[in-house]
Amino acid sequence: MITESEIAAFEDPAGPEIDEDGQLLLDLEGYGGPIDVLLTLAREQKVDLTKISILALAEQYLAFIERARKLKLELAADYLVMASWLAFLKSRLLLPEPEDEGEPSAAEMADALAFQIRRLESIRQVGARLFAQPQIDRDFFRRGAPEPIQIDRKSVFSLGLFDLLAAYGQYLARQDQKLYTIEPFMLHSVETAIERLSQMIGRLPGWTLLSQFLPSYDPNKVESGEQRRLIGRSAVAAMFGATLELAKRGVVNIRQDGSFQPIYIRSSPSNNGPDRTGTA
Amino acid sequence: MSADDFDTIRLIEALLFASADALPEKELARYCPEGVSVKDVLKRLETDYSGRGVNLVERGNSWAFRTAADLGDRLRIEKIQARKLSRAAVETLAVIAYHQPVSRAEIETIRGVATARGTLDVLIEANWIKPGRRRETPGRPGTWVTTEEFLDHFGLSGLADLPGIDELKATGLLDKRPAIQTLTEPDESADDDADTDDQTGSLF
Amino acid sequence: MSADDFDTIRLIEALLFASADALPEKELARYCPEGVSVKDVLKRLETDYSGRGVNLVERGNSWAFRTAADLGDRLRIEKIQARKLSRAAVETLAVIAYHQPVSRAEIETIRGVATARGTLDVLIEANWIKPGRRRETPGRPGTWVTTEEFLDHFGLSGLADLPGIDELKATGLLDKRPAIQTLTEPDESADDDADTDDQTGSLF
Repeated sequence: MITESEIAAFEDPAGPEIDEDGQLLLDLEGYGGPIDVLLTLAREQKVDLTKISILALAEQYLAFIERARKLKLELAADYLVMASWLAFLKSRLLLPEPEDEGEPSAAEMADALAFQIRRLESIRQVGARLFAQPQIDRDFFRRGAPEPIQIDRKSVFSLGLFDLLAAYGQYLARQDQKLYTIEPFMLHSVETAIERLSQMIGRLPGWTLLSQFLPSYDPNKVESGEQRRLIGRSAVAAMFGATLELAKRGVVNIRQDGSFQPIYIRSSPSNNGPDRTGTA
Repeated sequence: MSADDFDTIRLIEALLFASADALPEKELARYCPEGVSVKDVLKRLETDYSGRGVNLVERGNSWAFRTAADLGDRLRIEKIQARKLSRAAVETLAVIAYHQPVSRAEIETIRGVATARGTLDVLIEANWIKPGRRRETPGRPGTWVTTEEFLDHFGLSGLADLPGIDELKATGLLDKRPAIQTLTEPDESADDDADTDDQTGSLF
Repeated sequence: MSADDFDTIRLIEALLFASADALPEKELARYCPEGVSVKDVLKRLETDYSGRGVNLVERGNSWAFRTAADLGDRLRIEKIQARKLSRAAVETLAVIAYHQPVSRAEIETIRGVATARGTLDVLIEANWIKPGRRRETPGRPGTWVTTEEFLDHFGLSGLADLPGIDELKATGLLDKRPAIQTLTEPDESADDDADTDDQTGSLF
């Protein structure tokens, strides 16, 4: 059988610990999940693991989670799921069993949990026993001076499965990166707006709404609503920029009758600059 | 024992002695002439070397000469400092060794925790585990099994030689299904391949 | 021969077996307890192994086990050079393994780089790939598939045992990317492929 010292040697020094008050130390990093916490608590019951009191265990676990919450420790979802499951199990264990044969009874659920804990415990123990076995290159040895003999091995290439899988993994990872290219977006520029405005302005008499100069929307080009909105906004911004630029050059006059009111422009009657500019 | 037989014994002895790695029985069989059984040759060598400082040992279906384990402490030979494995890696290796073939979902059911990235990596890199057959169940999940290097590393002649495996079998703890199923249904899979449900993620 | 003597014989036998070099007699003498002569131990071992497939030989006051010289031819001693495969060859093999049957042109499309002369040759030489069926498409291109030896070498019982993409991710093998990738920087990992950016057609 396995000895306590073997278990202790196997267990990481950073593993679960019990403090002097018999309370589980709240070092969550040290635990390998909620079943591990339960196993540690069950060991504390100092009974044969086949005789664990699941009810007592559920209460201890819930108290453990409560303390963690009070200390505002961040608990992984697993721990909280186990807590609510145990709370549910506890209430069912305390209440008389309803006569429903469809699903497992509370006692069966408790047994299942006890089995789960014992199974993990058994894995812990055999893991320790495995590493207590004599190990190669430490306790026993292979031939130190192997002689170069060809034993009809078909390949002499040194390539392990790990290398092969890693190569494919790297290739796939590279493929992933290629998917992250950003496509150029169709947006209007001030330059094209200036060109458009310059061409149109001479042909229109008097004050004209700025929005009339906006390029019409081409339904063949654009797919999503989001893109359409962005393109619309870029067209307005570009046209406004173009208007200011042409006003500066004295080509157009701008008029706005108040904040947030429509903006009008017209071809400048003279090249002496605008006769009236609105607030922008 | 004919002279012919002894000649084959010498040849196989030399082959095994020359190699640092275990050699598959079927590879060695190719050196046996018609009428000589490789099993007999290996049995004979095993007996010849039993009790000596060097023993012939079985590793799965492969064979190798290794120094006797009881001499370990007294051999002043450069020993390789084994890399310390994390608790999670030791536990995962134990689950794979004792429950194999085992899917990742089953490993997680047994350990009650998701397998952290890199845990399996470490075991693959150590050459201790490899992919086994896929399950012929929905989703065709892949499984993990241990390698011959694993047996050689821990000085095991086969999986039946795993310490404590008989006790686990006897107490029903080798059942890798979610716990709630183990209560109500007989374990038809025994310790072999199973058609366990791989959509776990529930606690049991 | 006392039990003590035999214990020393076993110890020295194990040392000679596990040592990478021939061991000087005076070093071996240090393992002999009071009253046991190293010469006697070595003589005894020499006798035990005489006529066997492995012999204890003396080389200028040093001792070592060597396979019997008369078996030399039959052990077909050749210098085995463990050759390392190039990155391109490993990746090509992985692509063939996962995408087979796959034509050369398809391999190039998948890897995004021309297959260098010799890359496939190396894989054929290793006996890991072989020609598959021709495609019934224009040009009837030949395809490549993996061999039985490929499965054998990697310890797989079938192609279906190769871990899937999700499983590779789970083991962490896919997680080789740097944590932050700057959008504007060229893809540095693709140092050996050049003409892969043609799918980003500009709109203007």
